[in-house]
Amino acid sequence: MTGQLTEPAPTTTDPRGRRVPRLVVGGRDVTMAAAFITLIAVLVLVAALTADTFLTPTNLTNLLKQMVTTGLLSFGMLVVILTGGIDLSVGSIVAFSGIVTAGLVSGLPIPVAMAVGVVSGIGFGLVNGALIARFELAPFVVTLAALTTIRGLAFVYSEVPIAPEDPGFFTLGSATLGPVPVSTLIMLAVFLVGGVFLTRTPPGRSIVAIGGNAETVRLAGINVRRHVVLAYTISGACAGLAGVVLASRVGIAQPSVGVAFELDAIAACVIGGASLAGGRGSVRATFGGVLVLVLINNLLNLYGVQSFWQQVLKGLIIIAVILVQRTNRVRS
Amino acid sequence: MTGQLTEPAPTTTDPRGRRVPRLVVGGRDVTMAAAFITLIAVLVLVAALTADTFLTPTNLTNLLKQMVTTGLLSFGMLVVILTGGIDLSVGSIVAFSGIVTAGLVSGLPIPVAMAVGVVSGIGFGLVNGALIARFELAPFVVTLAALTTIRGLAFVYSEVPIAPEDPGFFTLGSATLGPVPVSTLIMLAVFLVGGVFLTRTPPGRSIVAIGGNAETVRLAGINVRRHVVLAYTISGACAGLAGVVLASRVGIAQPSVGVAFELDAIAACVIGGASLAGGRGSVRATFGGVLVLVLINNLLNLYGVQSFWQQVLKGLIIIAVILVQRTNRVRS
Amino acid sequence: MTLELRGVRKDYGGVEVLHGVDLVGRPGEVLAVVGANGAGKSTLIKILSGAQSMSAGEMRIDGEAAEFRSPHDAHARGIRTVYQELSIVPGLSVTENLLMGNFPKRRGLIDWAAAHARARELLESIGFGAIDPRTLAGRLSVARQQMVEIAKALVSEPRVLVLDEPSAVLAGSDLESLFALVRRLRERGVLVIYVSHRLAEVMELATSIVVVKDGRVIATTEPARTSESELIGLMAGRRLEQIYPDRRAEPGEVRLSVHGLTRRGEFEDVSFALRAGEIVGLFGLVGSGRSELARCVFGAEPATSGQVKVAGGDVRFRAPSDAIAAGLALVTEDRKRTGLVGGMSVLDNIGLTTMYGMRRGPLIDAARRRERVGEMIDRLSIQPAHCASMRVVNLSGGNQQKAVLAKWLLAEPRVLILDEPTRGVDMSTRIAIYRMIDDLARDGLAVLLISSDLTEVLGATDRILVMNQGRVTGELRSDRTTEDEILAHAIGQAA
Amino acid sequence: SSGSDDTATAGGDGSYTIGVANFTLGGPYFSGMDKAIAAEAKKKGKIEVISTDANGDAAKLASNVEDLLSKNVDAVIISGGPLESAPAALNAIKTAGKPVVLVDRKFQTGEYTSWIGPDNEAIGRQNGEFLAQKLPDGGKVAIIKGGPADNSIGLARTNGVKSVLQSKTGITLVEAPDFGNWGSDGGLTVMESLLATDSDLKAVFCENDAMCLGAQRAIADAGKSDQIIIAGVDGQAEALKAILDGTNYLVTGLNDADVIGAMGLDRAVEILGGAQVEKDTVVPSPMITKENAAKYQNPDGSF
Ligand SMILES: Nc1ncnc2c1ncn2[C@@H]1O[C@H](COP(=O)(O)OP(=O)(O)OP(=O)(O)O)[C@@H](O)[C@H]1O
Ligand SMILES: Nc1ncnc2c1ncn2[C@@H]1O[C@H](COP(=O)(O)OP(=O)(O)OP(=O)(O)O)[C@@H](O)[C@H]1O
Ligand SMILES: [Mg+2]
Ligand SMILES: [Mg+2]
Repeated sequence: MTGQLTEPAPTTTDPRGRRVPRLVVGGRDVTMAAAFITLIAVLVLVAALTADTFLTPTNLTNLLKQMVTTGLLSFGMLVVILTGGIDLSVGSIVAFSGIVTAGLVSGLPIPVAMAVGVVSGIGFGLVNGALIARFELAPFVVTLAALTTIRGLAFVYSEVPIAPEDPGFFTLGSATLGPVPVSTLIMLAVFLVGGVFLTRTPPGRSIVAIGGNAETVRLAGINVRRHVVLAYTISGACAGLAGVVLASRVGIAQPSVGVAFELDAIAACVIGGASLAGGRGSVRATFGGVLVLVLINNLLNLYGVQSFWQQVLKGLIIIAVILVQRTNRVRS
Repeated sequence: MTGQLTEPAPTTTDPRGRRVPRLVVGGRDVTMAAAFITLIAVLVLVAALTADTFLTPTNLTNLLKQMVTTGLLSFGMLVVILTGGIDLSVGSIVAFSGIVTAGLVSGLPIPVAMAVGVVSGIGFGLVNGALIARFELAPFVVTLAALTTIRGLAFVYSEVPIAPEDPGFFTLGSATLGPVPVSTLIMLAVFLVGGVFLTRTPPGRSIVAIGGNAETVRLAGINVRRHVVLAYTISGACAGLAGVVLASRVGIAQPSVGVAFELDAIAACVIGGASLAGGRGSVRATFGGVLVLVLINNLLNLYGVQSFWQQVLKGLIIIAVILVQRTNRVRS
Repeated sequence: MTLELRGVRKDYGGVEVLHGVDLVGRPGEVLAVVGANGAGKSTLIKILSGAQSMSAGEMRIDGEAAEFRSPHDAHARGIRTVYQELSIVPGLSVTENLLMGNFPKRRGLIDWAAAHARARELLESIGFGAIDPRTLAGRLSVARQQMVEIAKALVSEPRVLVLDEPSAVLAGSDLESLFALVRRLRERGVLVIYVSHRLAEVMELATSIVVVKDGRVIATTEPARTSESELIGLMAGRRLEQIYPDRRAEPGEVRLSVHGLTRRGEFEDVSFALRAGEIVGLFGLVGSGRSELARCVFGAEPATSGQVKVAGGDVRFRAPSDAIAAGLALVTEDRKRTGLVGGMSVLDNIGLTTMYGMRRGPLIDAARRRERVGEMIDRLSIQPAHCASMRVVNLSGGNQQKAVLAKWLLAEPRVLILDEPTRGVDMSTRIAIYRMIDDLARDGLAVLLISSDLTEVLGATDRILVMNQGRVTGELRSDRTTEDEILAHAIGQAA
Repeated sequence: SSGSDDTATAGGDGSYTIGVANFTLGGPYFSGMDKAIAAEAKKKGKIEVISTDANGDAAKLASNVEDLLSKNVDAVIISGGPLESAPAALNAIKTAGKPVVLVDRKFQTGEYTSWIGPDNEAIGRQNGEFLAQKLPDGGKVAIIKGGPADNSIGLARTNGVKSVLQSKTGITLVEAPDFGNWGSDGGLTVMESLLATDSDLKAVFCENDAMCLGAQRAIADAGKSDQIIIAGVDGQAEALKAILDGTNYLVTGLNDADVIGAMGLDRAVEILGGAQVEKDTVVPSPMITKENAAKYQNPDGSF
């Protein structure tokens, strides 16, 4: 045959020719994953050794509860980011879905009210996606406009917070299965199903491929627009679900909730190695990113770091984490 | 000659083959500019005809004043967006620079204190740029972390607002030259100088080229990193300046000011046709984008639209504007 | 100046791709570097131009040791490079792409009038005067963009000009301009290092030829002392008797017919038919509208008027998916931009078109897909054999091209449109591709082969359509025509 | 406050850890409250305070309370800002069997041990009466709200003002369509818009002093300082100064974070000491005008 060289052995170089040691297990390159798991393990270890309250059951349950909203939003965000887009409207959708659900609880059965909340998220996602895919508008601006509009609509629906009386409303947010909150299980289910969706179904693979090269995908006979709409719809659905769960957990729905939630969700994806240019990102690593963010918050609280210093440190830690991530990143 | 088709006549097609009428004046394609100027003219006309207070001197002066902060931030943002980056930290820099300036006024001469404010912005911009260029980190996450950290630092510097006694502190923000506020003139000067910088100086052109294809620029022997750092530094400087001007105008510096300012700045750039992928964007059109945003806000207020309906409408109008923009956009 | 490489080695993270290369180039020489895909030519060139560092060995300029730490160092020594991948900035004007980093200035600011004038002067001086320096580079055809790249390298009067496959996207008079340019540079005493898979032009232009195989120089020769077939033999490491398979076409029923198809501004009133078992060539000069025609037939762009019929029935392809459903496949001319999803695995890429059809419940039938893709990898001998889970960008150019082919073959098309399928592909891979097209046609596939390579069009097809300025100007039998006749149609001067 | 410090408790020697859950520290009033609590704890000695900030996010407040409970605090003080209620946080505290003291904000639902705070509607009414008295001939009074619309602290203040002024003949109310976001910069822009639409304003009421200070600048810039009087709420240092200096800033209603914060901590300690305490304590909000402003200026105050 031709003078083709054999494929590189388990090492690779970064653009300036430095070596990055690689870890290959069962034919898969797990360098990134290993580095990331190490990072989380170190965080947990440091936490366990330095904050004696860290490993208490209460605190662990807290951790599980605290990752629900960011987790749900991050999965939806990942799907959108994979297409090369971004969804800034999720925080507003959380508010809208929560307030609508809380508002409907008095008239409708609770599950129906909650379903309406999720469906409202789906609806907003559909509109976002349609505008972006059909008219080829910049996702950043469309979802930024949606952020504003949907927030306004949440207030139009109710200017004041709504606290349903029915204790059934709180179940979703506060029930536990053994030591694990049901809401956490729901989020884990989303990640599991979502992982299978993205890696093993045609629409999931199409979404990843679109972020890599949309024109190639279109020429391969796949309807790019429909899949872009699907991605934003998934993000909307996740945000709608997050809104319902959050309202149920807090016990009261506020139209002003969820400001800047999108930033944490995006941060989780990027900490997990997703590229905002699309086409690269992993469900597992995004989950890792969520863990990292929640751990940072929890630790800063456990150490009793002063609020403003918390902000200072949180920013610095995120930089440190992505720096560590970077030295382990495989560049293409 | 070859069978080469002649270069496209003054029409072009969008990807789906529809024609877009083009307007060529003196060899320059001014389709976009014409459409945009029409858009703004229509907005102004509608305003003048429907809101009788629109053309009053007070309101016109308001407009001039209210575009200063968004204007300054948008120019800096444009420079960063041209490189293919984004700067989410500008709102926090506004807060930091303002509170530091106000804090220093009691001990230092006012111009020196203000210079320190601007320099603090430059410093943050430098750090952002260095992290992004040197370590090749995602601009979104670096500046998101900076947003958090710098906001924290502003509160660390002073948790409470600072209101300098010295009336000289207010001059910058409230002085006028004839009917035009000095602060507006400063912003216009930034746009003018910035326009010349981006179109007629080698570093400006390098910044635009980097957003188009960084590798090419590197191969042309231009130091890409240094120019990326320069871009973030310019954004930081603009934000620092905006912080000083805002504090001087309000007369009180607050550590909590500037939340979500980055979103308006980004929106202005994109409404002006800038591409978040980098390499495309114009100073004039960005100024147009600022005008559009300020006009929308002003009009909604003049009409007395209720706050949350304002949000709803603002989002919808932005979508409408970029839809109009899009039909006039020349795709490459 | 004399440029000398001694024992140059290069490894990418432990895998050595150059194993001690020696090379000497002298002023006024055209040094051709040939070799199979992945032999290491581009790597060699990147070392010469400072874009990559060598792991061992040395470089000497006029006898003195030199070390390049960046492209800037190479520029400073008068070495300029045109890389294999296009690297213009599409959003900037031609002038700006040319003069980037050294604009004429007046009072500290860029003097644009002077800059455009200088760019125009430069383009004219090297025979590329047809390019308007004020247009956005991204609006130019790929060929013109390539010419801009070449002009860019000549801005600062280099002493060494390195060209990595400059002709891959050129044809016709553009190619002639390039050749003339190379000759003029040689006369001026410039050392030109020229990488190409087109051996005919190598034989025509080169003063000496270096053959690279598996990261080693295995022969240094001159056009006068060798032949194309010898070179091919050296590169492939075995003798190759025949490049094009014998065609004995017995066309079957009409598979695809096009009637008066027009897309305003691109092509007009095009009619032709493709029959089962037939390979039809579509020749034309760059910009004659062939690719647009192919994309339009495939439903990727709407037509202004005209019809496409499949198996007799009228069809209207609104999107490529409609065309695929009707049995069409299109291998596009630019694999990087329209053929592959670079960041995804070979498996994902080859399985892209067929993924929806290969389901078990909502999931992709992973086992079946792996098996079918594996068969394709075998059949097209995509190297390395275990590449299914590799990212497709890590394949060499020729193998990437095969991956694109595999993707479409897996869809089992009845009509296959190939747009420049052998661009940048080495000779042995080409031969494999010609074999395969031939085999498929024998099994009843209808093939439309778009190519700018006259010998290829003549050798690999049964029938040739020629396009000129968006119109079909000739239809010729491959076994009864000549290169001159085809060219005459292509430039619209046939009797 | 009672000297329950020395009383031996179930915990032992009177040393306690008290968690503070702030809904937000992003406003001077709220950060002043947080500091006042810490200062009071320091003054008492043996009391450790752990403070958290939810950054204006109700869910994070719940998480923070959970984090505090993980750290086994003896009691929780919630500074709920504009929150209407925090059922989950209150439930968690209840489940953990700890006392909870609300400062400033009284929650509409849920069980709490004790509340100490102002009567926002009363402050508003107070301002309304003052303005009515200053505008015997009537005129246009503008209202600048902080927002967002679900902020019921602001709502209570505005309702207070309105309830008084609506019934006064000759007075028309102009509500600014846009919110001032509780900051001076917001107050400034909203006022500018108001001045453009209604040039004949006689007075302006803002839901807090920070916005008033911004509005005052806008009025000064427009050269209408002689025409428009200003009324605010809170007792922010800069506002007191402006009132004292005899500017058109005439009145504010004291909402003293220092006092409320200190009382909140004392209340928590009393409860831990086993004392029977009043459930709801309204801290009076005296009206501050030029006559009495000097008395309330506190150079050491955190707000
Ligand atoms: N950045 C890289 N990392 C790892 N391997 C690389 C890299 N660049 C090139 N290679 C490998 O080095 C070998 C030589 O590649 P090179 O691009 O020099 O080939 P070439 O002779 O120019 O081939 P072609 O004719 O296809 O352009 C190939 O096997 C390729 O896979
Ligand atoms: N991506 C593009 N952007 C702008 N113009 C283009 C682009 N692709 C093709 N064109 C222009 O469209 C016209 C027709 O090009 P087309 O690719 O159909 O011709 P072709 O005969 O296939 O030539 P080629 O050999 O370049 O593929 C040419 O003038 C070309 O410059
Ligand atoms: Mg090569
Ligand atoms: Mg073509």
